[in-house]
Amino acid sequence: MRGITKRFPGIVANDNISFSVKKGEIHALLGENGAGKSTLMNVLFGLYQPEEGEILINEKPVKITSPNVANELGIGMVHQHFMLVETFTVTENIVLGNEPKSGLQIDIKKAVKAVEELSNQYGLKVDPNAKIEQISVGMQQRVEILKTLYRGADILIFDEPTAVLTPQEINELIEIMQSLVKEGKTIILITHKLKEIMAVCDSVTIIRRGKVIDSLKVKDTNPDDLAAKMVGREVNFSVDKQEAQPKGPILQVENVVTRGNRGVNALNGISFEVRSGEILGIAGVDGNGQSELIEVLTGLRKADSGRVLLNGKDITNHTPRDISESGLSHIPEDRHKRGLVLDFTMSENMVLETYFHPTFNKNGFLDYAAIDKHAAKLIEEFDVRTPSIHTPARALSGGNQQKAIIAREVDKNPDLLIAAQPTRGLDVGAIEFIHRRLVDQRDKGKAVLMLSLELDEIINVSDRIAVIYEGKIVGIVDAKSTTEQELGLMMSGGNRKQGGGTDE
Amino acid sequence: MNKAIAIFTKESFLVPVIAIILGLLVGAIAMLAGGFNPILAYTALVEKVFGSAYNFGETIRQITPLIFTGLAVAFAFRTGLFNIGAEGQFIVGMVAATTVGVAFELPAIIHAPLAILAGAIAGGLWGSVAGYLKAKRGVNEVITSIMMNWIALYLANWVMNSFFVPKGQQRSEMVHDSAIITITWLSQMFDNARLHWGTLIAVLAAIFFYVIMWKTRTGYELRAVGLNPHASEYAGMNVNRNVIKAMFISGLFAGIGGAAEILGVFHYQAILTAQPGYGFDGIAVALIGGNTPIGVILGAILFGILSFGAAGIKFTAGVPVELIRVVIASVIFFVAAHGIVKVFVKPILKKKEGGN
Amino acid sequence: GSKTEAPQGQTGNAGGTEGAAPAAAARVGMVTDVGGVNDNSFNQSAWEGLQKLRTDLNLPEGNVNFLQSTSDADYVPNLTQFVKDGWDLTWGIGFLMGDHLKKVADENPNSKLAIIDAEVDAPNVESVLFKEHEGSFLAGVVAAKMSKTKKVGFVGGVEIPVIKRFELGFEAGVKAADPSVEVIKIYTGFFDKPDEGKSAASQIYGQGADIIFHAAGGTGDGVFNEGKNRKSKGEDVWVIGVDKDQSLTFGDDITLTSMVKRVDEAVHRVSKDVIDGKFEGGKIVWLGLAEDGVGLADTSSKNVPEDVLKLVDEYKEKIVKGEIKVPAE
Amino acid sequence: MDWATVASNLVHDTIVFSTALIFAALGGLYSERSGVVNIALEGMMIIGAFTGAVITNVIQDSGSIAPWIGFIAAAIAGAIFALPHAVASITFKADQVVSGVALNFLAAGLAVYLTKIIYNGAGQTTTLTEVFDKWEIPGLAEIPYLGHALFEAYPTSFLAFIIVFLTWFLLFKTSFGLRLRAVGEHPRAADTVGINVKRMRYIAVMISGALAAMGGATITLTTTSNFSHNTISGQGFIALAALIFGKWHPAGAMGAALFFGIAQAIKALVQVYGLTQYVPTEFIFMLPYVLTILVMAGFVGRSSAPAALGKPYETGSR
Ligand SMILES: Nc1ncnc2c1ncn2[C@@H]1O[C@H](COP(=O)(O)OP(=O)(O)OP(=O)(O)O)[C@@H](O)[C@H]1O
Ligand SMILES: Nc1ncnc2c1ncn2[C@@H]1O[C@H](COP(=O)(O)OP(=O)(O)OP(=O)(O)O)[C@@H](O)[C@H]1O
Ligand SMILES: [Mg+2]
Ligand SMILES: [Mg+2]
Repeated sequence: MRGITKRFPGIVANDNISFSVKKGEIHALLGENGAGKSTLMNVLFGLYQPEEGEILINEKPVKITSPNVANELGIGMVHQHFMLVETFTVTENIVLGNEPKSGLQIDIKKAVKAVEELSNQYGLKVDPNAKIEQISVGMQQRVEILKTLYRGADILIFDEPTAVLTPQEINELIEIMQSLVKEGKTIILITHKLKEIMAVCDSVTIIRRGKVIDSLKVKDTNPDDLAAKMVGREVNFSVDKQEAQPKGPILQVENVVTRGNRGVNALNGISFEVRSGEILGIAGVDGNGQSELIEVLTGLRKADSGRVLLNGKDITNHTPRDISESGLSHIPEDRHKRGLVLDFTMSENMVLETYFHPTFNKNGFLDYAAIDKHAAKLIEEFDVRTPSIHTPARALSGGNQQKAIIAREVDKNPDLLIAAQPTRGLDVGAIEFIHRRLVDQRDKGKAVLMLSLELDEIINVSDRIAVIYEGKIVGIVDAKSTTEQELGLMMSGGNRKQGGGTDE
Repeated sequence: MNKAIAIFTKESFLVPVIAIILGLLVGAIAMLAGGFNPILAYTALVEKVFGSAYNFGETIRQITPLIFTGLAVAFAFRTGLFNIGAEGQFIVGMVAATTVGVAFELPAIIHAPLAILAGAIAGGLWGSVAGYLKAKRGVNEVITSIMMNWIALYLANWVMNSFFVPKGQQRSEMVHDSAIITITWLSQMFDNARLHWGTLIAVLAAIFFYVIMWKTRTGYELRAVGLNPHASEYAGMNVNRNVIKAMFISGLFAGIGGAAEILGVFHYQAILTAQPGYGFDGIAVALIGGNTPIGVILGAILFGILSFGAAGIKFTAGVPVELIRVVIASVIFFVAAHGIVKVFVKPILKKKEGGN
Repeated sequence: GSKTEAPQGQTGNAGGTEGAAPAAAARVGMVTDVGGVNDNSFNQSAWEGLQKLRTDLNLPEGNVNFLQSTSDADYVPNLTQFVKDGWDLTWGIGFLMGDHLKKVADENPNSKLAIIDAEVDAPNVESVLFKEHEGSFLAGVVAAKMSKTKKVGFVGGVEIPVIKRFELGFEAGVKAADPSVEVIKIYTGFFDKPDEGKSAASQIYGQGADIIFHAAGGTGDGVFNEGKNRKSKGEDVWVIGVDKDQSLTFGDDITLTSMVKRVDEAVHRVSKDVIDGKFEGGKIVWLGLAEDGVGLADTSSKNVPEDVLKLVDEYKEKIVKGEIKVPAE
Repeated sequence: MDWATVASNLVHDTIVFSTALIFAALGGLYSERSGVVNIALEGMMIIGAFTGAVITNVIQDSGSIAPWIGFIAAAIAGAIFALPHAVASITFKADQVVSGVALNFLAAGLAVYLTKIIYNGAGQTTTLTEVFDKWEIPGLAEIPYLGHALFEAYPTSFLAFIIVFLTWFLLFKTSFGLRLRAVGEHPRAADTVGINVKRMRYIAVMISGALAAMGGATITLTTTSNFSHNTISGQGFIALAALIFGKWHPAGAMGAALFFGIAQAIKALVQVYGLTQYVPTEFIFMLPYVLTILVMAGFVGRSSAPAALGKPYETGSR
C-alpha cells in the first residue's frame, strides 16, 4: 500500500500511509486506539475508498472498489466484530455469496462437504450444521477464517482476533495462523498484545495518529521498544502496587444459584468474598457463569437461591438502583450495550446512575448546569478525549468511551467496584491508565472485583484470584505465587483445589 | 435547549423549507398533468385560508387537533416508540369528554377542566395499554396501537349508542354549556369560526412536552430508555414502567385533542363511521416537525393550512382536494430523504457563504 | 371585520367560463359527505338533480357546484363557503349533516339552505325527507311473492333512522304479502364498503335466501357483486336495488327491481322553487308514495311478473289512501 | 341449517377475505426480510387497487382476460410505486418509517386524485363489469362441504397460496433467499462476501410493492368491483400486523392473514344467526382486533424481527 490517505469528517484516519507485506509472512499492525489500523485494513478490503494512494498486489496496482474485488484478489478479512449471520448455520455463513447449486436450490449437502473438507485441511474444527448463535466465540472465529479460505484467500487480515478469545483459544489460533502460513498464506494481524506479536509475527508496522512510525523485523525489537514507539513514550507494563492491606469483607456471595439464558443453571451454588482493600480477580474460560454472576450481583438477574451481602446488608435480588445506591459500581463488559446511551451527550452519560440525586435533580427537574459541571470535572480528571461534553458518546473512540465509564463508576466512590473486561480492545496506554485506577481504588480501602478473560491482566492486577468453572469457584489462589499453568489447569476443570471457598 | 432550537439552525431549517417548496412543485406538476392551472389553484388556496376572517379562524380550528396528535406521535418517537394509535387515543378522549360533559352538571370553572382532564386520562390510559403490552408481553406497539384504533372506534360507538344518543339520532346529546370551551368573543370576531381554548392548550402542551422531555428527571429516563433500554436497565431505571409512562403521556396529548374537539368544535359526539384521521395525520405532522415540539406546531400549521385550503382549490380551480395529500406526502418524503433535499440546499448555502 | 361578499377571483370549473355569469343567474351549491357525487347513491342523485336544473334553466357551468367533505369537521366550513359567497341556495345532503346545517343556518339567518333526509328546525331551511318505508314496503311485497326459498334478506348500511325506515318497511311488506317468508337482516356499519356488503350478501345467500334488498349506498355494490357471481354459477338469486334504478348500473339480469328515492326530483324542485322565489323556509316536506317521492323503478316489469306488479299497485293504493300504515320506527 | 354448511361457508368466506392480506403480508415479508421496514403496504395496496380497477375498466370489452391484465398491471404499478421508498430508504438512508408514511399519504392522495380526473370528478371508478369469477377445481369442488370451502375460490386465492409456497421455497431453499435474509440480518456480513446489499434491497422492496399491489387489486377485482377512497382503508396495516404476527415467516404470515379473514367472516355470520340480540354489534365489529391483541399477548409474545430491520446500510464507500 502506498501513500494511503483516508479522511473522515474532522479527522485524517490514515495520513499518507505506506507499508508492505511479504508473501508468506505474518505481519503485525500495531497502534493505539484510533490510530487508524482498522481504517487502513478496511481500505485494503474495499470497504472504504481512500482519497489518495494506491494498492499493489504482487507488484501490480489494483483498484479495490468493493469487498467483492478484494475477494477476487484473494484478500480475506476476519473482522473484530464478526461478520456472521447469527440465525444462519455455520455452513450457510461460509458459503454465503458463493453457494453451490443444484438446479434452483442451494446444494446444502455439497456445501457441508466443502466445509468439512476445508476444516479438516486446516485443522479448524467446526460443526457445519450448528447455528452461529449457539456456538462459542472461538468457534465463530474459526468460521470467519473458514469463510476467507472457502473464497480462496491468500492474504488474510485479522483485526484484533484475540481480543475476544480465551487463553486456550488464543493458543489454538496461533497454531492455526502458523499452519496457514505454512500453506503459503500471508497474514496481516492487528493486535494490541505485544506478547502475541513477539510470539507469532515476522515483522511489524507501527501506526500512530494515522501515520506510520516504523516498520521493522520482530526479531530486531522487543516489547518495551514497540510500546514506546506506539504510544510515543515509555510504558510500564507490570502494575506497580503495594502489598494489599485487606480488611473486613465487603461482598459476600453465599451459595448463589441462578439459571442462565438457556434454562440450565449458570451459577451452581457459587460462594466467595471480596474484602476491603483488595482486588479479587475472577479467572475462567468464557461462558462459565461470569456474565451471570455479574448480573446477579448488580441486580440485573434474579438469583434462585443463595445470598449476596454488601457490607453485611442483604442485597439479594434487590433492584439495580438499590444495589447501586448501596455502594456498588459496575464497569460493564459490553460498553455499547450497557455502559452508555450512545446517543446521549457525554454530559448526560456521566450521570446515568446519579441523575436523580439531589445534586442534579431539584423536585423532578434536572439541573443541567450542575450536570455539565460534574461531567466537565470527570472528563478532565480521567483524561477522556472528547471534543466537548455535549458530544454524543457515539462519536468517541472505544478507549475514551471506556475511560468515561470508569470515570463515572469510580466517581461514585463505591465500596465495591466490579470491573468486567475493563480493558477489552484497548491499547496499552489506556490499559495502563485503567489498571492504575483500579489499584488506586483498592488503596483507598475499597474492594474491587475484576473479571477478565486475560490471564496476564488477572495475574498482574489482582491480589487474589478465584477461578470460576461451570458456575462454581473451584479454587482461590494468591496472585503473587500462582502461574498461568496452574490457573489454566483450574480453569479447565482439572485439579480442583480443596477449600475452594473463602478462608473464613 | 439545543434540540428545540435546532430547527432554527441553518441547515435543519432549510431542509424543511426546501422540502415544502419541492412538495408544492410536485403538486404543481400533478396539477399540470391533470389539466389544471397550478397558479390559480395555489392562489385560491392562499385566498381560502387568509381571504376571510371566518376561514382563517376555521384554519386555526383545523390546526389545533393536529398539534395534539402530532405531539402524541412525536413524544412516543422520542422515547423509541412508534405510536400509530393516536387515532384511538383521540377517540377515547372524545368519549371521555362527552361523558363528563353530558352526564355531569357542574360550575363552568370545574366542568370544562374536568372534561378535558377526563379526555386526557382516557387517552393516556388507552395509550398505555399498548405500552403495557409492549413492556410486559413484548407485543410490538405498532400492532397493538393499530388494533386499539379500531377497538376505540367501535367502543366509542357502543358507549354513545348505549348511553348518550337519543333515539333516532346519530349523535350524543349536547354537552352542557358549562363544559364548552368555545371562546365566544373570539369566535364572533372571526365571523363565528369555531375557535376554542383548545388551541391555547395545544401550545401549552407543546411547552409541557419540551419541559418534560428535556428538563425533568422523567424525560431523562424516558429518553434513555428509548435510546438504549439495556443501559437504562443497567443504570437502575425501570424500563417497563418507562415504556408505559411514555405511552401514557403520548396518549395524554391525543386524548386532550379529542376532548378539545368535542368541547370546542362539535359540542356533541357523533357516531363514527370511520377513523377521524387526526391520528394518522399526526404522524405526518410529527415527522415534518422533526419530532420536536416547535416543529410539531409548525408542521401542524402547514398541514392545517394545506388541508383547509384544499377546499379552496376545489371550489375555485376545480382541482380535486386530494391533490393536497400529494403535496403533503411529497413534503414528508423530502423531509425523510433529506439527502435529496441537501442536493438542493448545498448551492443555496454556498451562495450565502459567498455573499457574506 | 368580514368581507363576506368578496368577489372570488374566478368562479367556475377547470377551464372556467371566461365571460362571467349574468348577474341575475342563480347559483345553487351542495355539500356532500365523504362519499362524493359519484357514490351510486343519493349524493349522485342530488347532483343529477342540480345538473338537470342547470340544463333546464340554461345556467352557466359554474353556477351549480359541490364541495365534498373529507371529515365531519368539514361540513360547516363547506356549507359556509357557499353561504358566505352569497349563493342562492345551499344543499346539505344526508342525515348526518343536520346539526351542522342548523348551525350554519342560525349563524347566517339571511341565507337559504335545504337538506335531504334530516329535519332541521330553522326559518331559513327547507327540509326534505322521504317515506322510505312506504317504498320499501312495495319492495318487500315483490320479494315475498317472488322468493322461491321463502327466505329473503336485507343489507343495511349504518343503523340510522333513514335506513331503519327501509328495513321496517321492507319487512312489513314481506310479512303482509306472505307471513311465512323469513327476513334475514345484516347491518354492515358502512355506506361505502362494497366488500362488507359482499360478505353480508354471501352470508345471507348462504343461509338459503334468494332475494336481497339493500339500503347501504356503496356498500350495496358488494351485494350486487355477490349476487352476480352466484347467478353466473347458476344460482337463482336476485338483488333489489335502492335509491336509483340500479338495473341501469348492474344490469337487469341481477336487479329484480329498485326502490327509487327521487332525491334528484326533490333537489330539482326545491331549487327551482327558490329561483322562482317560492322558498318555504322552516318547512319540513315528507315525500312518500303519494307524492311519487319513492316507489319502484319503472323497469320493474322486466323481471317482475304482471300479477305481482298488480298486487304491488293494490298495496300502493292502500298506503296512499292511508288504509295501511307502514311502520317507520 | 346444519353446522357443516355453516363451517363450509365460513371457510369459504375466510379465504375470500384473507387473500388480499396474504398478498400484502408476503409483500411486506420480502421488504422486511431484506431489512427495509415497509409501513407503506397500505399505500402500495391502494395503488394496486386503483390500477387494477382502472386498467380493467379500460379494457373490459376484451372479456374475461381483462381482470388478469388489470391484475398484472397493478403488480407492475406497485413495483414502480415502491421505487421512491427504495430510493429514500436505501440510497438516501432516510428513516424508513417516515418514507413509508409519506408513501401512504401519496398513494391515498394520488389514486383518488387520478380517479377524479379520469372519471370526471367522481370519487370512485365506475363499477367493473368484468371481474374475476370463482374457479372450481374440477372434481375436488364437488366434495360435499369441503369442496365449497376449499376448492371453490377466486383464482387470486389459489395464486396467493401458490405464492406463499414459492416464497418459502425462494427464501429458504435458494441462494437468492439466503442472500436476501443475510442482507436483512447482517448487511455488512453480506457486503463483505460480495453481495450487493443495496441491489438486494431494491429488488426486495420492488417485489414487495408488486405483491402488495396484487393484494390491492385482488380487492377491486374480486370483492368491490370498483376503486374508491376507502377500498383499502387500513388493510395494509392489518397486513403489516399479520406479518409481525406471523413472525416474518411466509406460512406464519399466511396463518395470521387467515386469522384476520376468519374474524371478518364471523362478523357477518354472527348477525345472520341473530346473536346481535345478545352481543352489541359494536363488540362483534371489535372482535378481530381484540382477538389479535389477546393472541399476541397470550401466545405469541416477543417476535424476533430481522436483526437489521429499519437500519440503513452504510457501505462506507462513498
Ligand atoms: N466511519 C467513520 N467515520 C468517522 N470517523 C471514523 C470512522 N471510522 C473511524 N473513524 C475515526 O478514524 C480514526 C481511526 O479509526 P480506526 O478504527 O482505524 O482506529 P484503530 O486503529 O482501528 O483503533 P482501535 O484500536 O480502537 O480499533 C479514529 O479517530 C476514528 O474515530
Ligand atoms: N460515524 C462515526 N463517527 C465518529 N466516530 C466513529 C464513527 N464510526 C466509528 N467511529 C469510531 O471509530 C472507531 C473505529 O470504529 P470501528 O467501527 O472500526 O470500531 P472498533 O471498535 O474500532 O472495531 P474494529 O477495531 O474492529 O475496527 C471507534 O472508536 C468508533 O467509536
Ligand atoms: Mg480498529
Ligand atoms: Mg477496536
